[in-house]
Amino acid sequence: MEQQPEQLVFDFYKEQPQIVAESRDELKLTLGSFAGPLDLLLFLIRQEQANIFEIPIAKITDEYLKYIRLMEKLDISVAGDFLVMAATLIEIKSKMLLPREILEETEEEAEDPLKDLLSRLIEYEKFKNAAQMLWEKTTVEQSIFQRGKIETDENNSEINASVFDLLKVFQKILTKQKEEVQMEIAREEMSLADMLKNLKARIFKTKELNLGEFFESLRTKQELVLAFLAVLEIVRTESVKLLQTKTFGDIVIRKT
Amino acid sequence: MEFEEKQARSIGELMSVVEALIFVAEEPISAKELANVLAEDEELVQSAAEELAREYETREGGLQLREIAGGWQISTRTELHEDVRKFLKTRPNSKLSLASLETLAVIAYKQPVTVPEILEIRGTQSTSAIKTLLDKRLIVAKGRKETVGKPMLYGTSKDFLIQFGLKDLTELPSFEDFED
Amino acid sequence: MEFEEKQARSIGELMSVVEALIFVAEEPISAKELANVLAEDEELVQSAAEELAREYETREGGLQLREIAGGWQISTRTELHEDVRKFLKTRPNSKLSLASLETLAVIAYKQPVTVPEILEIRGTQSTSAIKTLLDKRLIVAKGRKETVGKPMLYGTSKDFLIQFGLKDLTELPSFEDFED
Repeated sequence: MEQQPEQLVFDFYKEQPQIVAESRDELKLTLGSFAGPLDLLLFLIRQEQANIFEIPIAKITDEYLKYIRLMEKLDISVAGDFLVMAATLIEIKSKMLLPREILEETEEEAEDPLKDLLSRLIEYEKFKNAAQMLWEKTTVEQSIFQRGKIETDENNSEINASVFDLLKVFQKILTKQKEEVQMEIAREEMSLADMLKNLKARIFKTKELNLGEFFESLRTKQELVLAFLAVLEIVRTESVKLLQTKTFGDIVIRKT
Repeated sequence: MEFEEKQARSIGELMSVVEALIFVAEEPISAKELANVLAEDEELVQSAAEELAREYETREGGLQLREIAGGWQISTRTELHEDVRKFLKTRPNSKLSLASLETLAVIAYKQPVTVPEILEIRGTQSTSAIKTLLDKRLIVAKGRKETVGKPMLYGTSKDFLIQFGLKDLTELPSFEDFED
Repeated sequence: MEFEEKQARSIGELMSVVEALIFVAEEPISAKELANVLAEDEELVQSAAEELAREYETREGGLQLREIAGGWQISTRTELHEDVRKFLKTRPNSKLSLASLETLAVIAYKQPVTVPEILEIRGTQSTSAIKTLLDKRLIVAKGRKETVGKPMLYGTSKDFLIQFGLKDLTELPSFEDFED
């Protein structure tokens, strides 16, 4: 349920999940999107108009399981979290059925899962109310508009990127690269003759070629090796000179 | 900052130049930043902005001047949203899903907080909601927690304050008020 | 345009909404366009805008409302240009292009890395992007790699950490942070 796409228009009140029986013959329900198992549980409790501290746990558990089964039947994938909650509810319910004495004997110091669940529900409901408050605030803010762009806006903004933009951009590059590598594998590999032809064409076109730049433009190790061999070959066979104007400076290949 | 000869501005002149700079700034701008540029006293600038805001209020024109996300900003008045929206051809759109709003509420009140902690409170995975909130720049990473797995800590951003119309985080209603 | 029931706006209301629309418009907006959106009479809108301009004039605030290139526009008052220009100079001017952002991402996640390696990953030349990043001090040279041509190695700088709000590089988010 978590994976549902964001709704474009969303009304906090109108879009509250609803479970409605629609036809008599067939049990057909429409399910709103519950934000999670606690949300569903809270909904069921509120539907019973029960006080959170006096939950009719057996009934609520049955209802909860009914909806889970229904979701499965309707082929709505039930997230694991919903099933975990179902297990918790069943556990609590079965414990409540045991005679009190046995419970007290065996679990005197143990945690009370019901108490745990209740305090989580109470805490969760507060956040749900906070979410509603945020929704109201953003609704008001959406009625307020900023000025249109003015001339001076250009060239006047801070670095408008976060580390997550970096991550996102990097992820995209990697995906693109993977696709390209696959395409490249399909492509025929370059031969020494091709590389020699390529190198000659570039030297004769510009009379001079910066070797560093030439090597940088190559994409694979294989090409780099071929290029190196091609340079040796061309220096041996053609009228070209290798020049380096200063120590560790760029090496330039020049037609003489 | 370099030393600068202070031209004595009258309060009216100060209000004018403050209004101009708030208009030009692309984001809410604080009295401190304004005071720096104008080589004026910060408190004086703040009271000029406040006086200006009152003037906007009294005028009842199409605009309002508000303090938001720690700075001053001019915007249109809420009541005019229908006409403005019609003109801009925008809809009240891309609101957050229930899951995202809940996650945002947890982050706003528990920050800095980790994904496992959010899971514990919401009882469900919040990964896609967190991605959405990061995409919308409503939350930011606030380092890593020194526990097993060093999970990322999240908190709300300046954009959060802007989009929810808050001057700062203390303007959020107290969490205890949400008890039914 | 669709037919619309005309709500009778008072001249004051008309002035307000006209002000709001001029404010949000990206370019000078004509009385005709305004009248269209508001389903009001063009001449009435024009006189509302003129009245508003007079109001701005009398107010002597930081802004002016002018008819320019056949449309109405709000801008800062000419007399305040000196302060406005000074203010704009204090604003950082460092928006990154997508190319620079991509290059920075590769360097951040693959550092130390050479130009040919960045080329290999991005599939395009990054020379000018690298220059930009060096200019903005977001990256620094980290020696040379012991391979053909001894290419320069690049990594992110201390300024990078500050600008992106990171304590150290381990705080960079990883893909695992987003895996369910």
